[in-house]
Amino acid sequence: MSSNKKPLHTPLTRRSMLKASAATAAIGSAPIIFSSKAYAYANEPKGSDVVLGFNVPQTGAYADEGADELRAYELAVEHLNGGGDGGMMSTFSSKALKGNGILGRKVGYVTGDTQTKPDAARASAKSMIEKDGAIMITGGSSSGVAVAVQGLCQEVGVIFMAGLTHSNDTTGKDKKANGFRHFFNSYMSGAALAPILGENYGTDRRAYHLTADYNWGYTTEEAVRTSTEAMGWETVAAVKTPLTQTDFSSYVAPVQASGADVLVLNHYGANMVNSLTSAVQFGLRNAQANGKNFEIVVPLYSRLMAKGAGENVKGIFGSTNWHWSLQDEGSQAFVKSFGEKYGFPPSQAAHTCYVQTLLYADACERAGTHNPCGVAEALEGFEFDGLGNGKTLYRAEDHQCFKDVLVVKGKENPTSEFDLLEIVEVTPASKVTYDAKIFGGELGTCNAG
Amino acid sequence: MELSAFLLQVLNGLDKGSAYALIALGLTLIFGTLGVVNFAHGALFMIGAFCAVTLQKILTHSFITLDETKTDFLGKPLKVKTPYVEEWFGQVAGQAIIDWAVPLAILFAIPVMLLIGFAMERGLIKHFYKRPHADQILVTFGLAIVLQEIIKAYFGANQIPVPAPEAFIGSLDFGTLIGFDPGVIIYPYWRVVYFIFAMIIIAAVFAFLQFTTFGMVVRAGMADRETVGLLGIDIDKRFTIMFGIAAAVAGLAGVMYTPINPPNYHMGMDFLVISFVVVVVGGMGSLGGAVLAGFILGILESFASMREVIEFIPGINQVVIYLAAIVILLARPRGLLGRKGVMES
Amino acid sequence: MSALEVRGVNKRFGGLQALNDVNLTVDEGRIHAIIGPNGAGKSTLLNCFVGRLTPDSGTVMFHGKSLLGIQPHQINQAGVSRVFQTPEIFSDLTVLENVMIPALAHRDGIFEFNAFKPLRRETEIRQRAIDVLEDLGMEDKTDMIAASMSRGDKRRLEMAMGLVQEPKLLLLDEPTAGMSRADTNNTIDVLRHIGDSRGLTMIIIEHDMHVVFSLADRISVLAQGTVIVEDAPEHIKGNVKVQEAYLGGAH
Amino acid sequence: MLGLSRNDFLLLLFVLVLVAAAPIFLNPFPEGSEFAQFNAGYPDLMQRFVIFGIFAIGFNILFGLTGYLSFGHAAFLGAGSYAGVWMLKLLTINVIPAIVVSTIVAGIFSVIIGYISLRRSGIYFSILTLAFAQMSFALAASVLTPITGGETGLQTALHDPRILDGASDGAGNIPAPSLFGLEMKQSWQVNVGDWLWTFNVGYYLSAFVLLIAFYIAIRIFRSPFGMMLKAVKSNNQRLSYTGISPRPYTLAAFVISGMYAGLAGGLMVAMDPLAGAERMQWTASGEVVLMTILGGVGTLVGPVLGAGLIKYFENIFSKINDNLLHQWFAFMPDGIEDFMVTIIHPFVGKGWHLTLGLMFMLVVVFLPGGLVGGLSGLYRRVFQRRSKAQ
Repeated sequence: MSSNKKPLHTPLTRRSMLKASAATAAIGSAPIIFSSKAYAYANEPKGSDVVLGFNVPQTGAYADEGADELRAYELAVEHLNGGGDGGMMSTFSSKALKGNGILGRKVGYVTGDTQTKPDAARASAKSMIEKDGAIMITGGSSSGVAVAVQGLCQEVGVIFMAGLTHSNDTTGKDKKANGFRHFFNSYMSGAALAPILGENYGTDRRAYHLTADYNWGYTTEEAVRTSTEAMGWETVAAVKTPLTQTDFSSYVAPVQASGADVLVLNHYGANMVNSLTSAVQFGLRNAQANGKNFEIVVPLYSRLMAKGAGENVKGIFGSTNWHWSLQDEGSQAFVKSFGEKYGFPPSQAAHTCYVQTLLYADACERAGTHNPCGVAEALEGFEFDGLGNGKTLYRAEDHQCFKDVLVVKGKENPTSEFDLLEIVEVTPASKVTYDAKIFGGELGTCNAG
Repeated sequence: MELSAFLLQVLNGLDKGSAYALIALGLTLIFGTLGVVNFAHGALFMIGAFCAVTLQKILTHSFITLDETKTDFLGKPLKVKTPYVEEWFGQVAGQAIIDWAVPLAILFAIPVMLLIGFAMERGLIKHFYKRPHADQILVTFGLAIVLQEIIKAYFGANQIPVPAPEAFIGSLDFGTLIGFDPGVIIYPYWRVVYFIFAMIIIAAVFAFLQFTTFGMVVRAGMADRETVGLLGIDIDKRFTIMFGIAAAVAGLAGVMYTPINPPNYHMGMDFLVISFVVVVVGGMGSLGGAVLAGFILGILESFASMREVIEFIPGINQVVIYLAAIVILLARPRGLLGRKGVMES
Repeated sequence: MSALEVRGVNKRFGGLQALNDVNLTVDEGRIHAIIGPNGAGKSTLLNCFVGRLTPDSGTVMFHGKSLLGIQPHQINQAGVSRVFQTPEIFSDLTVLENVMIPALAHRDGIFEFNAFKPLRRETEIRQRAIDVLEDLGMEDKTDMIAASMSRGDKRRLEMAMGLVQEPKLLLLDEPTAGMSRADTNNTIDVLRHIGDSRGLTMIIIEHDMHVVFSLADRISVLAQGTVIVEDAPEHIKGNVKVQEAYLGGAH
Repeated sequence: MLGLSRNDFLLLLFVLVLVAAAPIFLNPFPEGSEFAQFNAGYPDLMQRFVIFGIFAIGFNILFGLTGYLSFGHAAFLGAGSYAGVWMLKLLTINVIPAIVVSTIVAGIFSVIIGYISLRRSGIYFSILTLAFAQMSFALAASVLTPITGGETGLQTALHDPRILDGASDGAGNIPAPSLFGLEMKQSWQVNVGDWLWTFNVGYYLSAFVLLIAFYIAIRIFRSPFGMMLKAVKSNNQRLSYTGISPRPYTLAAFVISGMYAGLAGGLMVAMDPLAGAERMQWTASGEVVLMTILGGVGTLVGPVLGAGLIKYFENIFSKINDNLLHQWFAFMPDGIEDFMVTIIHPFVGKGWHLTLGLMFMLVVVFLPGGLVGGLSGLYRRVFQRRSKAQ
């Protein structure tokens, strides 16, 4: 946490209400003012500032991702208020943001701890909305949390800008009119990975899946299976592993004797670090099977995970939403302002959170209001560029961003402690686009509280 | 089911069982000698693991030189870190020392864990000998939270990789030794080391209690504390030392576990619940029971995670330990080798 | 008519034959004392009556119903109450509550979900408990926490807990141990009075011969796990076997 | 009055005033003041105070009275929550069926688990309950996903049948849980000078339920049944020689406390219609143990206070960040200011667990009777000193 003395944070001066109605009884006499329905929508800002709610994991297994997300948010707020070097605001294709806050209001923020638990995340989001008057909630480092908080934002009528959430469900069966996701999803990972895997490993592979036993694991396994089977791979087995598992030896050990020659680890965070560690210990990376080199695949990569797994990630394929080594103008501007402020490059979680904040602010400017329904309208179908992923579309049907997907590989000879992944392929958005209807779900209509 | 698959899971179970047994051993030792239910025991395991992390950090403590020929991610000259150890002992010897950080951490962890154990017992636990078990659970639970939060504040929440020495990377084709095809029963070298290490520690603890005068007094104290006290033997001091030893056993289990799973701050809590189940299944206060139950539950857990078993009973891998605990506790009220009347109301 | 019939009871603890073919008949409405040297098996025998121990062989019949193989609370509900030697009271509760619990058990049976009626509205039970405490001279101690009482008072509380149940058979394990002479005499009077007025059957284990001979209608002498003599008190005093048992046990 | 003694009636009255006026005194600092951060009078937190209060009151009926330490009570809260959401999905968005059914479902669940676990006592009982709860959690988060929504949790959806209300057609919004049309999230706000108070429908419904729960708890504590439970804790063995079978009593206490947990779970989803699996995890069970012990085991109001304190820490203390610290200490010279911030930093914000851990240790070491025990000890000491002086 930075310890600069001038707080970016605005002291909370204003309270708002969810739904006001006429007072029914008078208490006492003199200076009592009953609020009446003076607000057009939930938490409508009345003063000279506007409060955003950053809901990130500060404790629990994803605390480091959460800390990086928070850094990105602080940076975004600084840039929105005209501080710093402006970061990606200068490369962003939309020029609505002027560096004077949002709609002329200074941007303040409050933070909450999701603890990576849906319950706790909802509680902290609720408190930011009810107590601190947050007009938009963003953040999260797991799909369970994103889906839960998105549901809450829909109910109370504020905008939710999802952070790191990769499950198809977030903009699939659990999509909501008030929720928006910039991050990519399992389907896109599968679609982007499959051709690269085919090129490198051939199309007659036999895959063994280990899948974390929860929603994200299911959608990721499904996506990777579908896309690899379509090109000719066979799935030997898919075994579910408990989310709380730490030692994966008994799941990894039988793989080699199963007749498989590829192991797909549908794991994220600590699960992935531990299962990959086990797989490498059991010699799978150097093994031979069916006359081929045995291979390991990790559908969703993050640099922080790669750091946790250390040496083990070398040469292993996966996909990622963004990586700091991208050479486009936007990415470079972001890496520069983040790197100079904090001394290390941002993670993909930080990137998506920064971008989401900018996108929200920009939508407010273009809509000319903070009203969630206006903001949602401005975001729906919005096409933009210059935020690090090339041309991107916020699809109106499911509020999912469509953009290029990176296929990466653990770097064999890293030059620094941050240089853990190398980009193998930038899969164009057109190859990972799907019909919005395939995952079911209903957006409903936007709720302004 | 093939025999090789069966043997493979037995091996895996032994390994998991070793960790359970080592933690449960200390836990049951503390309970048997001091009558204290120590919820901070998992934290001791975690601290042991972080002894290895700390030593690795010390050994790789580096000075920074700027390499003008390369650039970092911001386009500035690359900062190159060189560990002091390499500077002092030369690159080859220095790297070898860093490579052997985990085994070296054993030497580092023993005094650290003993001291932590003594401090815990003298500073906190001894005031709770006469208090209800619920109070002991609560105060040690509080301590466990405090310890893990301190570790998190220093080391962060993510896992920290601590590799085994180069010599132990790779795996043993155990199957070929007993006449199976190659590649059927594979077992990583470090896990073999861990199992052997655990057996040595367990044997040492038993031998210590069985064959030394100190151990005899402690065992007598476990059976009847007051009488031993009446003999004019300062049993309290010995119990303090036993607490230190239990802490050291948990700590060493943690040190050696780091190459198997990169440590993080909540690994102690993850192991705590299971090791309590192990202790209770083995019988509170029974050393042999703890070891036996540790291995049995480890092997059971391994079997339950086999594909064939999960397909037959979905979710069994998630609950097998608890299910076993329920069945054993209902069939054998005092655990496998428990004594009568221990810890009942 | 006999209230309790004990036939051929044996109990071994490892190598020790604690009870060896014990036979005993306790007549209804009588006070039956069991005496004997230390380690003769008196308490073990009592434990066999209340379900704390199960004999290896033999029968214990109470009004024609076996007391073996049923739970302690069922034995109590059949009308057998026991006063323990070392006070087994509810030490966190008040004296009055300690007495009300057995009184409620007597009225309501082994379980009654009586969760909404305030305790203080249980006036009848309360009065009965106070009456018994008054009989034992403890009416001024009703609100004390049981743990804070003297040992003698705890013994009297034990007795109150037994008496309040109006059992058919009361088992007293050294009821006056630890009491002053005055309290002992008072206790004798109370037991005598209850025995006479309610025709209560009692079994008393006692070391204090003053108590035994003031109360007992009949005496069994237990030595080395077996009943060596059973007779009226006046015949016991001069009995050679009894003297042998007491003296012989000493060497 | 109400079948209570004078003191108990005053206690109930005290709790009534406490919960009724909570929106006012939980916001002691004016809006915009430096300490407004410490205000806790917003609906979500106030709802949590009373709901976890109910949970802890129920837990105390088992643990406080019988001494049986369950490490699995969160499972009943979770089971209640799932049942509640299903009622909101299938039956009606009215909260009454959800609350009633969640209590009943938790009751049935606790009969099964209690019947088996109570065959053992002491730590064996604790481990059995822990094992059942961990199994429930693990299965709810994975295999039972179709019923529980898995790790994401179970939520209401647009397409739910809601046979009594009629299903939504897919457009529009998911209806909010309500009491005969009065939505739980509805609030009235009152400004008095710089102060702002929020009176929320959901909160007052929960507070009303808390009062009933508290009233029932008093009746149980003061009943013959309650006395038997205390006797179980005091001397289980003796109770059976007194003609009472302890097991049905402990089972009844277990089921009652399980139903309290289910009631709390039902209220939770009535306030916020989401049930997450981690609600059942052993750490959640540990939390209610901590609440009870922190407040005072076996006391009537202790658990409510303990629940409030822990929830306050979790929601308010955890939000203090360095910026706020700098604001507070801004009046000091720079060096000292930074020093103060550095000292306090590890204990607030994301370090609140550390403070919580330390606080527990201090309470357990120095206040074995919990806060209520400590306060009444203090009161007695002061009172006695005064009476001596007279």
